[in-house]
Amino acid sequence: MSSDDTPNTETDAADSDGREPGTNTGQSDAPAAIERLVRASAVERALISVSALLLSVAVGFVLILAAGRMTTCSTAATTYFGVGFCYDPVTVYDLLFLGAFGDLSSDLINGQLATTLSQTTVLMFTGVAVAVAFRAGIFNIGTQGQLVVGALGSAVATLWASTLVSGVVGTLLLLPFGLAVGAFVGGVYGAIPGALKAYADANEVITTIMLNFVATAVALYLVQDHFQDPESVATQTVPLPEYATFPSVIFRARDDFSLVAFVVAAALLVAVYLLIERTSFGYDLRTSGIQPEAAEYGGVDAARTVVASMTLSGALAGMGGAVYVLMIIGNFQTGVPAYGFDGITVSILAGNNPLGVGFAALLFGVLKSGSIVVDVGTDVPPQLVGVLRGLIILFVAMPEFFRMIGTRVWSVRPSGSGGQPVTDGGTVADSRGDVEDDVDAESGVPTEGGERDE
Amino acid sequence: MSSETVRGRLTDGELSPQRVAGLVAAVLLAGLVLWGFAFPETQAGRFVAILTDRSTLAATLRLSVPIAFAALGGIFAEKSGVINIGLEGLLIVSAFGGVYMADVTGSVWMGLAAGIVASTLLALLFAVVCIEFRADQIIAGLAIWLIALGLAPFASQVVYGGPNTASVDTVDAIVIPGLSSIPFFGALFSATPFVYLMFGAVAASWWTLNRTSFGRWVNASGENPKALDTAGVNVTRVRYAAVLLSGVLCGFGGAALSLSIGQFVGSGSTMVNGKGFIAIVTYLFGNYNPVGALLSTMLFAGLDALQLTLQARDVFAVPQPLVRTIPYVTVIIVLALFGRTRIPKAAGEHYESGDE
Amino acid sequence: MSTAVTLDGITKRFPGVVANDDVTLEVERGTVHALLGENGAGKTTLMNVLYGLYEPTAGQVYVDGEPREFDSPRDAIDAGVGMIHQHFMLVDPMTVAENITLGNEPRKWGGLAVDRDAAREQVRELSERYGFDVDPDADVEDVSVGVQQRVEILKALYRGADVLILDEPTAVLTPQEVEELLAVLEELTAQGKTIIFITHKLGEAMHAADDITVLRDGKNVGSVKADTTTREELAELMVGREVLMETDKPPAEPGAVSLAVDGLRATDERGVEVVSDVSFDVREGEVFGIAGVDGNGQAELIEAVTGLRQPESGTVSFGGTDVTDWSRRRRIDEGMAYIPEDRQERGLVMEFDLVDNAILGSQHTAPFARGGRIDWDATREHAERIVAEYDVRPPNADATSGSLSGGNQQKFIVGREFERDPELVVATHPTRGVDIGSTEFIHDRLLDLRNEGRAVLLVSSKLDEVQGLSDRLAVMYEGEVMDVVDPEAVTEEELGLLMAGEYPEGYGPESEAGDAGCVATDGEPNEATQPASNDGSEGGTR
Amino acid sequence: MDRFDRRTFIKGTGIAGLVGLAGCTGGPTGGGDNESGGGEETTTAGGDTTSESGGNETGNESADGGSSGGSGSDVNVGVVYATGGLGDGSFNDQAQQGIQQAESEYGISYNEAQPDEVSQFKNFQQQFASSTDPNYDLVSCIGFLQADALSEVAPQYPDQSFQIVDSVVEADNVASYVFKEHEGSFLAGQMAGMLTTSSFSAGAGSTNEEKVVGFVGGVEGELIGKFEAGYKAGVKNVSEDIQVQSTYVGSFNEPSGGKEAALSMYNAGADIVYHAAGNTGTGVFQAAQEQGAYAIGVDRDQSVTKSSYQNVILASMVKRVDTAVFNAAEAVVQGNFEGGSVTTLGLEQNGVALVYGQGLKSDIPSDVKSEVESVRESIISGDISVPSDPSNV
Repeated sequence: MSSDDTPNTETDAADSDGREPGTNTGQSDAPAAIERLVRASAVERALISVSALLLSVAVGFVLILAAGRMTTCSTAATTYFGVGFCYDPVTVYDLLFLGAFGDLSSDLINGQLATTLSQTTVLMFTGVAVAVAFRAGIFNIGTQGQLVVGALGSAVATLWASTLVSGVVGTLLLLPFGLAVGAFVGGVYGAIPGALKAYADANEVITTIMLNFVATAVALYLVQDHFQDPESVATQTVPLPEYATFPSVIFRARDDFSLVAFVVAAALLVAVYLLIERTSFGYDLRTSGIQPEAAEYGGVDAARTVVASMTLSGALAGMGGAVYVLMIIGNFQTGVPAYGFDGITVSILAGNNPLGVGFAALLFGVLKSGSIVVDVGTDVPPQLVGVLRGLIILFVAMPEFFRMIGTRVWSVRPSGSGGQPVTDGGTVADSRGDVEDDVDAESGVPTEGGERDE
Repeated sequence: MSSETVRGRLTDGELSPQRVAGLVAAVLLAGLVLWGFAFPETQAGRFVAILTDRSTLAATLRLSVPIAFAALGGIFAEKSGVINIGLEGLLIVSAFGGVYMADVTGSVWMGLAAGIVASTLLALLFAVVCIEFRADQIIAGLAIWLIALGLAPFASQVVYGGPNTASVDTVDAIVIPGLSSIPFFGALFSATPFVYLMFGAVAASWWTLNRTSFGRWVNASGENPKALDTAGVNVTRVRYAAVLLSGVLCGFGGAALSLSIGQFVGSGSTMVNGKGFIAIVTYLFGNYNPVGALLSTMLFAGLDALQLTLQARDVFAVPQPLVRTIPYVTVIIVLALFGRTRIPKAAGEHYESGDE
Repeated sequence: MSTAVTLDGITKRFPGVVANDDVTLEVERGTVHALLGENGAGKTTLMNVLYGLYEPTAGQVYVDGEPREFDSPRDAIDAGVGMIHQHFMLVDPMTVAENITLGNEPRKWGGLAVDRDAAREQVRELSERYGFDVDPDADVEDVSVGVQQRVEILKALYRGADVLILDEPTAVLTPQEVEELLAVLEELTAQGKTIIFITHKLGEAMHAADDITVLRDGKNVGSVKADTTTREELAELMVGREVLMETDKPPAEPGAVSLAVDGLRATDERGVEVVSDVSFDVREGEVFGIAGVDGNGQAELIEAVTGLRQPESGTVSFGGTDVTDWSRRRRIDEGMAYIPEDRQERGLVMEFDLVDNAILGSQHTAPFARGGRIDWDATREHAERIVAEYDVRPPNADATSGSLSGGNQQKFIVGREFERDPELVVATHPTRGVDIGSTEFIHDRLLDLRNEGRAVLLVSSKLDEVQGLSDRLAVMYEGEVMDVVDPEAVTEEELGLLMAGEYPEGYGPESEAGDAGCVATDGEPNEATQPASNDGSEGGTR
Repeated sequence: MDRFDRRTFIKGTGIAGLVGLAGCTGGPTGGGDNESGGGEETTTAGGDTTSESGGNETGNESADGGSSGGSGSDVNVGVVYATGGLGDGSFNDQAQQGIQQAESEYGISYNEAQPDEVSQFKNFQQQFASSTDPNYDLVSCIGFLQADALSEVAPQYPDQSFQIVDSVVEADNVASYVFKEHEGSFLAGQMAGMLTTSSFSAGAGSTNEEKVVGFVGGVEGELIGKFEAGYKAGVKNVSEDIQVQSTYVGSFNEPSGGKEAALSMYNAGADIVYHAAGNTGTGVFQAAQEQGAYAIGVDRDQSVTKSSYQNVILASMVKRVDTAVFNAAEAVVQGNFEGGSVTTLGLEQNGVALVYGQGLKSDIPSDVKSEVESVRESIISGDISVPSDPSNV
């Protein structure tokens, strides 16, 4: 008799919908070698990010005009189609995107550029922190809390250590020490939700949100009751001596930007990229992020990987906190800016690629810095930048939208299969469901994905 | 996730370590309460006095309103298969929209309506993005939050010149004579209309989910959309309805929040300040059951009310910032002990009926 | 007799694929019509067209002679066409009655509430009319597969279906449940219903159907009467060439015990014991088969053996060492290869390309990794070797595994696992969804490994496969090993009884029909006599 | 740079405004008129400026220098507000009022910036300091959190005049203004202590038998601690038996938390609650109104800025940030700006004061008023020393 189960040279049609066997479908974001980096997926992803940026700028344009009609002013800032508007979007965007770089023609190292770059530096840390967790399939919303405790730990420890050494030697010793302490404290704080997830199935989205609140409150308590600077009305620690903070190279000291820190951050991005793409640990991490069942099959200790990647993520965030302390503010002060939350948006925009984080961080650094220029230079409410940020993320989340547009415009369907999210976090793989049509190609196991791990 | 297979037997067993720990915690709490009853002059006694005070229940109810509404909204969306992590954003826009319209029209109820409209419009955007354009739901939800976080203060800035709005009228409590003077539970009969609306919404949501056809469809859409599709019900339409419903419910919550204060505060993380995220926690706790969500909301809100009172009364000599962490830490502990919830199987997944 | 359904020149194209190519088909009222063909032949697509899930690219559907355009299943249902999918379209947490009435709930109070009493009553009536035995109030996730299938059929009948399409209805049933299903179908046709069922088992088609239509590569290659055709004719129609099945294998030369499982118990995700006191061993140089209907504990047993599931009690020894507490990784490192049954979930990372996938499981070991760093050149070479040697198509190691067809995915996994140079190969459903050429290739390689003196543990629900390849064959039922039998001597009927939990003459815990050196179970099997289990939980009672 | 009239109110102009363009309610007017059609109260710089104020002056005359009264000075002032933003009904609004007063009196121009993070202060300060078009004659930095940033920025721009409110920055070009909030709070405590121990009923509230009063703070810190300390000391000055309940909500932006904190106190027998919690304080007023009890406002005369709570606001501990801002601007206009100076504004300088609420001031018993006045004099004369740290009370 014949075999029951035979040729399957073509999968059931439904299964191959949108897939062109043999071509790269743009699903992989795990280029293993540099030459594989420049592939359809990376290009497509970058295109989507750029399109998202442009689209949100366009929406923002309309929003600025609309707001400009809702308010009143004595003279119109701009006129379109005979209607006067109080706010001129062109001015706003000019100030936002170009203003962030300051007047480069007269001063290459101007203060505004320094602000942009210093914001970028911290965002590189928090962005890559989120990216690492994301790649491991964990949604670390607790970067903010990890940053806060890292910053506090770093400030307190460095302050203590700065009494022991000083001068150039002090700088050489204290900076690595401060960063290490920040990384350690942040790492430990990141390990808590990691362990809760791995060993108690506690949803990390919830625990990290809660831990953010806890971090803020505990930091407030610790500073107020134990590390308060008696000289200051602000709730803050004693300022660090000059030699304990990042030295300004090329840039002016007053601008709170250090090329050293920037280089450290950039190097770290490359290191994390290599770690993820080139090492066994990175392989474990990526695998458990994309497909935990397969990771387990491949001998990955899921629980340990979860804890390890959350620790790493927290450590990176903690280093970000240390850089904030050691480069920007010079001590710990309550009311730490929301770099951690911005890190999430940076990471999403970068498609969770550590190298992409560099570019995304720069964009958000520009937005942060540029919003100050906008606030001073125009009457447009600075919250506009917050709206733009949300829109960018919204559009990045819907690659299918751009594919549709791309399809209409060029009437060529991009090679990617639809619905693949830019991130590796939640998954919306389009093949799901359709696979079920495939006769017998699947076991009886329903191919449900997207299970949130509780 | 991956650890589940291995973990399964630990967490599901009758006497898992977590269950044991939970039991111990419960016993300790019960002991504390008994101790408090027996010795009213001690710290424990004062603690119990606060715990059983009528005003604690009243505060709990008020603090519950925005969270419970958002949680109900989250239940509908997620049960239908669309994880709506943007509840916070929906609360923010409705909080602003409510005050703005109440300010313009002078009517709290018009404000409430406007809050609902604002929230529903934003939910519509979310629905289109997720359902039409197959966006990743988690990211789109975050985006919704971020947009609202910028948009509401932006609008306030345009209209009021600052992130905080003007003050508007609020509504008075509805007091049911007699019943409202019952100790402790009297708080249930002397509350704002929003509290009653909350109870009504919980009941209506429960009924809708468990007793109506639409509820069945929402369930099926989140568990096995294909089953619903093949049964001849349009999954996309059900999901749209559910997400819009989450917008409507969040609209109630956000507007209730701002209208019971009479102002929208848009600086910092706005007056919503994480309530939308707490709502996600509470409906997960409540296992997607509206009543369960209400109870866990009240647990959280109760702890929040408690910590404010504990500070004021100086019960337990703990520094005030640390007292404030009680609700958050409790959530983490409870989650770690009883962490697993059964989420709808198809939640987070895009569903496309047949071919295009 | 009149025609219930006519499909006229149906063509369905997907981007890059023609799933149905000008298929014409007539189904007589009151008959059972089998749609026979191999996987991927386009059977399901054709039926999805008839059910309104797909719109045909060309062609016309007629129901009762009327031309129909179905935009959605709703239209098909309205026209009296119902479909029972292979993977049941049931909502697990809902009850039987809720599932059956889904989308057509009887309502009361002006639509404000579902009339649950009416629903229950209607379902009970319907169930009785067709002689089904289902409890309207049971939760669907608690009833057996056979009952779930009946719920699916009732769902269609509830919607007034006159034409029932069943997609691979027997795939998940025991032989006895299959017989029950066939009786149900007979009852339905007797009451005037028309049945179309999709199958790739020609024996089943001949046994159950009145008419048989064979699809190959999306085309109708022949419609025949069941009582005038032969198996050979059908097989040739299906495959397009003559098929030879027998694999020649030299006699086994069993060596030392490689894998020993002793008194193993394991529970599933819900904490229900699904592997009950299982003991067996696998020797070097033999293929030890495990047969059974899917879902009788094989999956959990294999997970316990391979380190993916912590057993409740009992031991697993490998190469003479107790490895019960070893991690999955350590087992891999010590030479345990594993072809998992769910290749898209476990066996491959779908988003990774084949280079990445080539080291899944050996990402920490030389020569692919040194000092924590992965050597991508060596890995690429390895991937390309597997692709070449195991004929993975397209022959491109940079393709993501998600872009491969199921068969090619399987070939890649098999290649990767065999190339580990393993001591033991645990192979679960190794040829599921694989084309016939690759099936033969995989079978040959399994036997090669055995002949080289490696141990092979083979799990398959395909009887001919386990029977043909195994040197000893254990049959599992409800988490227990019923018996270990000699695959050469046992008949398909006897196997069927064992798989259903009954002992045929000459078999049983005391019998010596199997390999004398092996004790199947060390306890009494439960006295399950009913062919289908109603709940999976009684396996553990002794 | 274009000058806009940013204080604009389209209230009462229609529902359509919410969605934006549809209504086309705003836009350039060409004349700088205000559309203040709605007859409601506004949150604008409504003035309680001086004792004679009491109305709802909209305070949004055109910012066009020269078009309004005053000497038509071409002085430009950049204002960097504290985080929390405008519309807080207290601190920032009070500062804005000062600059608006300078605008109307001297015709100066100003530009505002509302940072939302501590790390932005420095950049904003630099933005203003380095700007040449227009050139800012004064940069007003509102709030103590700006001190660290300013102490770095100021030396970089030695020719730029700065002002800091609520902190001291030692630099030659910075004029520092600090307040003795504890002194003013002491008076608030004195009043509260006297009222809670007597039987008082007016407006929408009344006192009770219990000798309990409350304090609601925003976020713990030294500054808010001064309010708490002074208040507690004032209460204890009346009687040691009076209990002061104190709660920090943990945010300056959470009125629902403020409301619950205050309600918890009212329910425990408190009849007067003083807040130093920014926007959170709105909830305190709300609670007072619901409970038929009283509240004490902060920073500005909140019976004006939050006029809907006029019937429960006994008084406000006014902190004349506006005076500080106005004085600095005035000094610049008049050319006598004094860098490096520290101006301490206590009761003596009228920098802090207890201002009775618009709705209740006539009901507050004169013995209370006179006692408060005599305590005020004792503090000024140094007979009473007011602690500034709550743990010392």
